[in-house]
Amino acid sequence: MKARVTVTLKSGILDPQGKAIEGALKSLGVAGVASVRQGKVFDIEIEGADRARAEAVLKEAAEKLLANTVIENYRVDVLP
Amino acid sequence: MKARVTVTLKSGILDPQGKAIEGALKSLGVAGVASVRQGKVFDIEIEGADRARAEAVLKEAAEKLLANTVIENYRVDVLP
Amino acid sequence: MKAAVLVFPGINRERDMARTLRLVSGREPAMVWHADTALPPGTDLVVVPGGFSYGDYLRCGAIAARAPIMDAVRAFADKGGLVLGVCNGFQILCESGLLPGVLMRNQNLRFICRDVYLRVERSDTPFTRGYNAGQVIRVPVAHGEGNYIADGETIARLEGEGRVLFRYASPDGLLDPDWNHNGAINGIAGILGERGNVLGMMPHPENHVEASMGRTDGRGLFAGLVDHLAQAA
Amino acid sequence: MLRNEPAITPELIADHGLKPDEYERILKLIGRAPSFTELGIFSAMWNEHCSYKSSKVHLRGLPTKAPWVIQGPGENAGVIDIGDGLAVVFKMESHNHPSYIEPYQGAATGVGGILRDVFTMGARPIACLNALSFGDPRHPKTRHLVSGVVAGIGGYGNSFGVPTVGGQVRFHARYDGNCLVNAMAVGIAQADKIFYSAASGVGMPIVYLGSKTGRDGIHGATMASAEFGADAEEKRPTVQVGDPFSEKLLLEACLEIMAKDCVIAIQDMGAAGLTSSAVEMGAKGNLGVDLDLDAVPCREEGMSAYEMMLSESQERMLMVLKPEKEAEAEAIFRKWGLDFAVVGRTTPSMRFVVRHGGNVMADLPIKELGDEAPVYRRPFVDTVKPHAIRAADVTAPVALADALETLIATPDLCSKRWVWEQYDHVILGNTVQRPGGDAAVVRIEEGPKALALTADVTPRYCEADPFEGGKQAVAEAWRNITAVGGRPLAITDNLNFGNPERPEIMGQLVGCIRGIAAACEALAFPVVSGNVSLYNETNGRAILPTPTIGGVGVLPDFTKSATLAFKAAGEVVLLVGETVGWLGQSLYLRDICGREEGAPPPVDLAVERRNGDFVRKLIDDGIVTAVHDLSDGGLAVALAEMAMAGRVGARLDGAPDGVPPHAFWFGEDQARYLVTAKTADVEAILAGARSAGVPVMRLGTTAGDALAIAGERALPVAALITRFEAWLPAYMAGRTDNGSL
Ligand SMILES: Nc1ncnc2c1ncn2[C@@H]1O[C@H](COP(=O)(O)OP(=O)(O)O)[C@@H](O)[C@H]1O
Ligand SMILES: [Mg+2]
Repeated sequence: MKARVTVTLKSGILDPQGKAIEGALKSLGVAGVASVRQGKVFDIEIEGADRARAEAVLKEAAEKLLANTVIENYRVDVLP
Repeated sequence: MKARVTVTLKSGILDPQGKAIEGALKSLGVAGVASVRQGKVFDIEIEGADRARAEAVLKEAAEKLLANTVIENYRVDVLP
Repeated sequence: MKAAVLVFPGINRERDMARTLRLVSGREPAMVWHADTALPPGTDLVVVPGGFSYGDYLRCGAIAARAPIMDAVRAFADKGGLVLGVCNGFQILCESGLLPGVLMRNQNLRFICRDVYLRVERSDTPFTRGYNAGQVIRVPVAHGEGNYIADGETIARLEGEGRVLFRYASPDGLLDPDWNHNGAINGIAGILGERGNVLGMMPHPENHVEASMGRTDGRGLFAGLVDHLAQAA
Repeated sequence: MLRNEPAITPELIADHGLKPDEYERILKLIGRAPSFTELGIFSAMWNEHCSYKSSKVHLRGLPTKAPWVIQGPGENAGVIDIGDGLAVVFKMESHNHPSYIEPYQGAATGVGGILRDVFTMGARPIACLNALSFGDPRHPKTRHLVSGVVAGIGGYGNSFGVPTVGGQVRFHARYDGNCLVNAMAVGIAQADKIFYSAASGVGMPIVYLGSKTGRDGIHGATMASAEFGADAEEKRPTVQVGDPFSEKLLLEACLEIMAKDCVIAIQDMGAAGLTSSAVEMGAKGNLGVDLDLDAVPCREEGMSAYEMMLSESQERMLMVLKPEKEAEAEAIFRKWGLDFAVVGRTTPSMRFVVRHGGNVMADLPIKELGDEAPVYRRPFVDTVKPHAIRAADVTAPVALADALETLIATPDLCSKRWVWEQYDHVILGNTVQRPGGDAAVVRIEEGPKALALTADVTPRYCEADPFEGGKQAVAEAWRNITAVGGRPLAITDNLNFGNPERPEIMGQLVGCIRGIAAACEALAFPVVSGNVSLYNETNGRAILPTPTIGGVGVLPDFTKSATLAFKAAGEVVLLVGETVGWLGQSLYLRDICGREEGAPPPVDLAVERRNGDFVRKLIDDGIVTAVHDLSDGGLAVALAEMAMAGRVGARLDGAPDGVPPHAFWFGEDQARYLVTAKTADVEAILAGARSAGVPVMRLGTTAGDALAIAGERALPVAALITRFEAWLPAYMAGRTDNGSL
C-alpha cells in the first residue's frame, strides 16, 4: 500500500528557511508571494493490504521518528 | 490564497535520506515499512484571489527555486 | 576523568574530541558504539561529539537520538552525570529531549566554518569553571544548522535560570547581529539542561586546545571538567 | 546469448560514442558482432575518460620517478614516501560536465569519487582541495553554478569528515557553459600497507561492497567525454546523487578490513562502475573475471545486464578477498550497515564473462578490453607564440593606488572567503594553515611532520603559450609550497582541454604537457597521479587550456611554517627575485588596461629553483617573519595581501630606475617572493643572497595602518580589506553583476 506522511512546522515556530525562500523569490522577481513555510513529505510503501494496520504503523513511524512533535505537526494519508 | 507546492525526487534518483530513514524505522521496531522516499512541501500564501495567476506564480516559483527540476518533480495545488 | 565518547554512524569529530580529552586529562576516553546499551563502568563524563550522524538526514541528530545507547545516557544524566554535546552532539541532545529547543538552518542557509567569539555567561558551573564570567573566548564553528530556537516560554526559563552558558558576541563581548553568524535567538551558542549537568553547544572548543596550533581558548572547558571531577572524586 | 537485447545498428554504435573504425576494431578483436551489453562495455572502456586514447602517447613524456615515489600514475592514486614509515596518497580528478548539469550533485560526487580513489589504497583522507573555473560573472548561469558547486563540495566533504583546506576559484568567459570542477584528495597510509587493484590467484571471490546499484549515471562515462551542445539538458536523467554518509561508512569499513588483512585487491567503482573496476582488477592481475550479475545488490526492479555494467551509482567498491577471511570481512561490512555480496570469481581464462538470468551477456578478452583500446596520435599544431609586450608600450591609465584598489576587488583576485567558509577546514584538528595563505599546511596526527598542499594553474598563460603556461602552473605550485617552508615532493595533474580532434586544441594539450614535464624535471617534482578531461567545449568554443596542478610538500616541523601576514610594524620588507616588469598576460593589463594580450612571463626553472631553495632556507633558519610568493597581480597585490592578512601597513620606496612604475608594481615576473625580517637580520639575509646569487631588494618597512608607496596615495589597510572581502558576497547576493564592484 502507498501512503504519504506530511510533516509541517507548528504555527508560531519560526521557519528561517521559509523566510529565506520568501526573500529569494522576491529577488528572483517572483511577485505576489506573501509567505512560505517549508515542510516534509514521506512517500511510504507499506506491506500488506490492511488499511487500519497501515495507518497505525504510519502513526507510530511519525510519532517515533518522522516528526519532532515539539515543533512539528504531522498528517497521515493512506492512498487508495 | 493558500497553496501547497509538493516537491518529490524523480523515480530512479537515489534518495539517501529515505534509505537512512527506512533503516532507522526498522531498528526502532516499526514493522511493515517497505520503502521511504522523502520530499518537501512548501505552504505558500499568495496575494490576491486570482486562481489562474496564483497557479502561474507558483509554477514560476517551483521552476526557479523550489524544485531542482534536474532530479525533482513538483506539483502545485491552490487550496480552495 | 573517565570520559565516554559516543560513536554513531556518520559522526566525524570523535577523533578530535578523543584527542582533546586525552591531551587535557592525560587519559584516553572510552569510545562507545551507538548500538551498545550500557556505558563503561565508572564513566563520569559522557561526550556526544560533532559530525553528521546518519548524514544529518531527516533532522540533524534525530536518528542518533533514538539509538540504544541514548537510554543509558538518559539514565546517566538523571543520576546527575555530566553530559557534553558539541555541534551534532548538541543537536542529538535536543532531539533526545535531554535539552529543550531545536537547531534550525543557519539564517543564511549556508554551512559556515570560521572562528567565532563566545561570551562566557557564568563561571560557576562544572563546564565553565575554567573561565571567568564575561570572558570572551575564540573557537571555531562548523555547521549548517546551528540556529537555536525554542518557544518564548522556554527561552524565558533558560534566561531566567541562567542556563545560557555561551553566547555569540563581538571580540569585546557585545551581543551584535553581525557577530551572530547563524541567527540564534539571543545569540545562544550553548545551554545547560534543567539540572545543570548537561551542556549542549554548537562551537568546537575541542579544536582550540593546543598552543602549538595557535589557540588554546577551548582548553578551559575541558580543564575545568577535569578539576571538577577530581574534586568530586 | 544476446537474448532480448536491441540489435546493433550504426545509430546505436554512434550513440555509444564509438567511431566506425573503432567498431571495426571491435569486430576484428572478437571475431563477431558484439552483444548490446558488450557494446556498452566497449563504449565505457574505450571512451576518452577511461582509455586516455588521445593523451596517452603524450602523457608518457611526464617524469614520474624520484627516490620518494612509491607509486606513480596508473593506480587509483599516487603514493609518495615521507619517512617515518608514512606515505602520502593523493590525486586530483575533474567532474566538469556533471557539475554543469547539476552543480550540487555533480561537485559532490566529484569529491566522493576522489576520496574513494584515496582510501581504496588504504589511506585515511586528511585533506581535500578544489580548483574551480566559472564563466563570466555576468553570464546568467554563473551565479547558480558557483553556489551549487561550492555547496556540493562542502556538503560532501563536511559530512564525510575531511577538511577542505585549499584550492582556487577563477572566472573567465571561456568557461561560460562549461565550468571546471577539479577536486583533489590527500590521505595518509602506512608505507608498507598500500593496497592495489591487481587481482591475484585463480578462483578468488570477487566481492561487491557499499551501496546498491541503481540506474544512476548510465552513460555517465560516455557523457563525461562528449562535447556539450545545446542538448546538454537532455542528458539530465543520468545525474548521480552522492551519499557522503554511506561513503563515510565505506571508509571506516574498508580501513577496518584492511587492518584485519582480509584484502588481496581492491578497486573503487568510479566512471563505468562495475565494468572498469572488474576489468582492471583482472587485466592487471593477468586473470580472467567471471561475474554473476544475479548477485549484484540492486536498488531498482528489473535492471538489465547492460544497466548494471554501466551504472555509475556511487559509494561502491569491488574487492578480491582472501577466501579464509570472507566471513570476517562480511561481518565488518554488516556492522557498518553496508551491502556485501560475492559477485564473481577470478579465472585462468583471461576472459571477461558476464552472466545474468542464466545467459552469458558478455564474453570478451579481458586484456584487450583495456590494452587494445585505440590509441591516437592526433594531429596537432603548435600555438603561435604571441609577441612580448614591452612595458614601455603600455601606458598607465590610472594612478597606481587606484589600480591596486580596483584589482583586489576583481573576481579573480578578491577574497574567496565566501567559498572556503562553506568548507569545514578545521575538522580533524590538524589544519595549521587555513585557506587564505599560499599553501595550506596540515599536520600529520600530532606532528611535528606536516604537509603543504596547493592547487594552481594560470589558464590565460596556457592559452597564450601552452609550454610556458604548463611550466608556470608547476612552478607556482612549487612556489606556494616553498613559501610556507615546505619541501615540494610531487604533483597530481588534472588536464582540462577542449576537443582533441581539433589540431589547435591538441597543440595546447601537447604544449602544456611538455611544459609540465620540463618543470617537473627541473624542480625534481614528479607527477604521481592525474586525470585528463577533454571535449570541454560548448558549441565549438573551447575552454581556456587548464592544466590544474595539485602539489604536495612536506615540512619536518609544522611550528616553523611561514605565513604571509605582516607580523608587526618596523620590519624590513624584502623582494626576492628579479623584476623586469613583465606586463604581458598580467591581470593589470587585462583588468586595468582592458587588454588580454601578449606573451606570458617566461619561467626560468633554474632561477625558480635557486630562489625557492634560498627562501626555504631562510624559513628553516627562522630569520624571516612573513613570506608570500608573487603570482596574479604581481608585487603590489602581494603586498596588499600581506598587509590585509596582518592588518599592518607598510611604507615602500618608489620603483627603481629602469622599470616603469606600473610594470614594477603589477608585472607578473616569476620566481619571486616577498619576505619580512627584523632589521637585525637583514644584513645576514642580504649576504646569504649575494653568495647564493639571488637578487634581493629592499622595498621598505612595515608601518602604521596604511599601504603607502612613495609618491602615491596611501591606502588604509582597513579599507583595502573591505573591498577585498566585499566582491564575492555582493555578487552571490545579486548585488553586483559586472566584473567588479
Ligand atoms: N575553492 C577553494 N577552496 C578552498 N580554498 C580556496 C579556494 N579558492 C581559493 N582558496 C584559497 O584562497 C587563497 C588565495 O587563492 P589564490 O589566489 O589561488 O592563491 P595563490 O595565488 O597563492 O595560488 C588560497 O589560500 C587558496 O587556498
Ligand atoms: Mg601564493
